[in-house]
Amino acid sequence: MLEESFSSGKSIFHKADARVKIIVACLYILTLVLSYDLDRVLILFIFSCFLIPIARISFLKVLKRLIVVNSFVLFLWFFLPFSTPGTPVFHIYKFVATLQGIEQAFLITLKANGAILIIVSFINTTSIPLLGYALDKLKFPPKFVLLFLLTYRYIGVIFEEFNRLMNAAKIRNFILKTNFHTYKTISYMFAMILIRSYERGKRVYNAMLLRGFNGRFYSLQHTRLSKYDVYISFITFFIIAISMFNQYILFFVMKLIQ
Amino acid sequence: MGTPILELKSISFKYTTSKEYILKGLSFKIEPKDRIGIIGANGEGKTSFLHVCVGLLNPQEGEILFKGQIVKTDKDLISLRRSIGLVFQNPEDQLFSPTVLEDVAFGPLNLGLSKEKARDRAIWALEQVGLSGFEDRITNKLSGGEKKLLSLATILAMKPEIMLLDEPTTGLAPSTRETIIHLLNAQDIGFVIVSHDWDFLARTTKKLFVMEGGELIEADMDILHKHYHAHPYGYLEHEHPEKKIL
Amino acid sequence: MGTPILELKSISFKYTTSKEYILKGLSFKIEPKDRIGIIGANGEGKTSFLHVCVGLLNPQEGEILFKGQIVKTDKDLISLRRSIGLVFQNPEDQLFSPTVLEDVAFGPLNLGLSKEKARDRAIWALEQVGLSGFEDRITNKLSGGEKKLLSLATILAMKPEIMLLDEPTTGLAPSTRETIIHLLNAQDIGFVIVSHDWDFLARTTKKLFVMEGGELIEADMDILHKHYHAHPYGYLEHEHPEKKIL
Amino acid sequence: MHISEGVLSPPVLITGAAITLVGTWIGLKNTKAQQVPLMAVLTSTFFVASLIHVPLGPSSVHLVLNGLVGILLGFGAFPSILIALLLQALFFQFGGIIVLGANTANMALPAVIVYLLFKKLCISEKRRNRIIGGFLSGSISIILSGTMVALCLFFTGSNFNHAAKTVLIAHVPIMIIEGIITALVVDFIFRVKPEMLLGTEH
Repeated sequence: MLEESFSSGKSIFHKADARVKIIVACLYILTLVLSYDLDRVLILFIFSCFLIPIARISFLKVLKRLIVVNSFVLFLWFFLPFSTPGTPVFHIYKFVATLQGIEQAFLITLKANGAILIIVSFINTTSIPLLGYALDKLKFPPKFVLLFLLTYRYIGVIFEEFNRLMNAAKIRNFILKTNFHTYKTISYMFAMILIRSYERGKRVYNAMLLRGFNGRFYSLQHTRLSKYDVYISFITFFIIAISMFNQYILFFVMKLIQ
Repeated sequence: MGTPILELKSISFKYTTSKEYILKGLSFKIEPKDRIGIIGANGEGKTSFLHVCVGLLNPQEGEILFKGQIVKTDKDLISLRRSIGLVFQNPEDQLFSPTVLEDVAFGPLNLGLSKEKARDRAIWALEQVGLSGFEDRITNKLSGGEKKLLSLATILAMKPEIMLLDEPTTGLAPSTRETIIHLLNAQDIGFVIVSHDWDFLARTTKKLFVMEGGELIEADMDILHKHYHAHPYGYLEHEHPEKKIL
Repeated sequence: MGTPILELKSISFKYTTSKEYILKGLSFKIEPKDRIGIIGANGEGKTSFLHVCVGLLNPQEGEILFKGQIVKTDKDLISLRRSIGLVFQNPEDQLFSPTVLEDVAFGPLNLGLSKEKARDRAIWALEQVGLSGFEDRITNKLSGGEKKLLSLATILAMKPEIMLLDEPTTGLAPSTRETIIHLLNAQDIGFVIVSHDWDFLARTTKKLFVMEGGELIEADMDILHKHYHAHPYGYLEHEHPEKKIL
Repeated sequence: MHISEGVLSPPVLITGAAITLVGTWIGLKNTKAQQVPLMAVLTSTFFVASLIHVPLGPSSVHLVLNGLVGILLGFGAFPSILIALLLQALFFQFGGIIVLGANTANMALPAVIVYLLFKKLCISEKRRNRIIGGFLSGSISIILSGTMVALCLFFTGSNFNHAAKTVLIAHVPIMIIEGIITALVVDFIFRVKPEMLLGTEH
C-alpha cells in the first residue's frame, strides 16, 4: 500500500540532486498552474508527458495514480461547463454548456494532470527520506524536517498495528456496517492506537536522548551537484521558455515555412 | 472419528512480498476436542499457519474444509470463525476496548447476542480465567499477565469449539502460566497450541506436531518427557504434577 | 578491581502512577568488561532497572555513581550515556531514522564526530553486526532480525564501555540469535544482559543475577549448567560448544 | 477533500499559503524538541486514519479527524496536517505542491478553531460534557473545512458557486460520523490516558 514504486531507477531524474529537482519542479508546476492561455498550458502539459519516459517510469502505473486524482477534476466537469456564462455549445435539459466553461474545465484537467506528471518524474524519483534530507539542505526548520522524517518512519509501523487490531476484531466476527457498533469499534481501535503511539513517542524520544539528541538534526548526505542537475534544469527552463514565447516561436516557424 | 472440524488440504502459502513459500503442501486435521501441540523453530511459519486456519491469510494453493465443507465465501468464514478462536501471541494486538467487560463482550455481541446475554457470557469468561471483578478495569492499565488472561477470555466468551493459541506463555510469570494450564485443562473444547514451552505442552496437549520445511509432521509425545525440565523457570520452586504427564 | 564503571547504591524506585516500589534498596556494580546476565520473571522490574542505569528513570532513593562520581547534573548524565549504551527490547522504538546509515551515524554525530568519521564509525558498526552493504536501505523494509541487529549497531557505533541489553533474543530466528552471540563475544566491552533465554546467557555472560523482590541477587552460574538443555531448540540438531561454558 | 492542482486562483493560493505558513510557524515554535517524536508518531497515526474507510450506507468515507488533531495538538495541528498532506501528495499524488498551503489551511485552521472553542469541554470531569465537546470538535471542524473548501472555490470564480455548494452539502454526512468518532475517541483517551489530553506529563 505504501510502496514508493517510482523511487528506484537509473534515469537522469533518479541521478539528479533532490534539492535541484524540488526547486525546478516547483517552478515548472507554478508556471503551469498560473497559465491561463490554452496554447501555453497545452505545451506545458505535453512536455510533462514526455518526462515520464525520460524518467523511465511505467506509464501504466502513472495512469493508475491519475485515475484516483481525477475524481476531483471529474466533479468539476459536472459543474463548470454549465455554470460559466458564454457561447452555448449544447444543453442537457435546461442546463446549457458553454464553450468558455468547457475550456476552463479542460484547462483544469490539463493542469491537474500535468502537475502530477511533474511530481512523479521529478519528486517521486527520490525516496521520501532523501527528500527529507534535501528539505534540511534547503534550510527548512530542523523541527519540521525531523517531524517529516519521523512521521514517515512510523507510518508503516502504525499501519501494521492497526491491521493487527482489525484482524483481531475480524476473528471475533466483527463486520464493517453502517451502524453505531462499527463506528464505536473503529473509534476504540483508533483511540487505543493513539494511546500506544503516545507511549511510543516517549520511548522514541528516550532512544534519541540516549544517543545524545540535543534538538539538533544532522544528516550525512553529501551534496554535490552533477551534470544531471544541469540537464534537469536545462530541460525545465527550456520547456518554460517555449511555453512563454510560443506565439513568437510559432510566428518565426511560420515565417520560415513561407 | 467423524468429520474433522477443520481440515487443511495441501496448503501452500507465501507472503506477497516474499519469493519463498512458507507453507508447502501442508495437510492437517483438527478433530473435536483434539489437544494438539505444535513446536518448531522461529520463522518456520507457525503463526502463518494459525492465521491461515482462521482465514486471515489466504493460501495460494490448497483447500480449507470446515466441518467437511470447503471454505469459499465470506459467509463460510464467518461460521468458521464462530467455531475456531485464535489467541494472538501479543495480547496488545488483541485488546482495543477501554474496559475489560467491553472487550470480552465484543465477540458475543458480534455473534448477535443481546446486550444482557453478552454481558453474562463475558462475566462467565472472566470467571474462567480468574479475572472476576475486573469488569470495569481499564484494559490498558492491566499487567502483562492480566492482559494475556483477558485475551484468552475474549475468545472463550465466543464459546469456540477449537481454540488456537500462539505462544500463550511467552514472557509470563510462573503463576500466570500455571493459571493458564489449569484453565485450559478445565475447558471441554479442543486446542491447538503453538509453543516453545515444552513443559507447558506436556501438561496441556496430547498430540505433538513439528513444523519444519513448511509442513507439519507428527512427532512422538515422548520428546516432551525427555525435556521435562526444560521450562524457563526450572530454577524456581515448582511442582511436578506427574499425573498430568502422559 | 579498581573503580566500577557504574555503581548503584541502595536504589529504590517506583512509578509515579503506582503505590508500590518496584526496585527496593537495590545495589549493583558493573566493573569494566563485566559480562553479567540477569534473569527473573516478568514484572519484576528488570527493564526499569536498566532504565535507571542510564538515567531515563529517576529513583526516589539511593545514589548512582559513574566512575566513582555521583551522577547529579545533566552533564554527568551525558557523559554516563556516552559510556553506557542501552539496547531496547523493541527495535522499532530504537530505530527512528528512515535509512540505515543515518540511524547508525546519529549517535556518533551527536558525540561531535565529523561527518566523515561518523560515517566510518557507522560502516564499522554495521560490519560488526553483519549488515555491511545495508547502508542505504530503508529501515522500515528490514526484517525483524535485521532491525534487531541494526539496533545493536546504533549502540556499538557509540563505542560504549558497557552495553545493556534488554531481552536481545526475543522472537528472533535461530540464525540471528547465533549472530548476536558471536558478535557480542567478539566485542571487547562489558555487557549486562536481561534475558529469559538461558542458553543465550550461558554462552554470553560470566556472572548471573536474579531479579526478585526488587533486588538483584547473585546466583550460581551452575543454574545454567543444569539446565543446559533448556534452550528453545533442544530438539533440533545443535552443537554443544563446551568451551564456552564456565 | 483535497483540491487538485490548477483549480484555485492566485489570490486564493496565496491566502492559503500565508495562513499555513503563519500557523506552522506558531505550531513549531510552541513545540519543544522533545515533543517532536510524540507529535510525529501522532501524525503517522492520523495519516493511517486517513487510509481507513468507514462504511456509510452503500458507500464508504475515509476519516479526516482534523478536529481530533486540533484537540490533541492545538496549534501543532498546522505542522502535523501539513506533513500528513505532503506525504499524501508524495505517496498517492493527492492534492499537489502549490495547492498544499490552501489544502493545509482548509483542514488545520478549523482544527485550531475547535481547539480554542471546545478543548475545555473535552477535558471536563463530566462524561456528558466530554461527549458533547468531542462531538462538536469533530463535526464543526469538518463543516468548517467544507466551508473553507467551498470558499476557496467561490473566491476563485463565480462560476464555481454550484460546485462550492455541493462540496459543502457533501460534508454534512461526514460531519456526523466524524462527530461520533471524535466524541468516542476523546472520551476513551480521557478515561484511559488523561495526561494525553491534559498535557500534565512530558
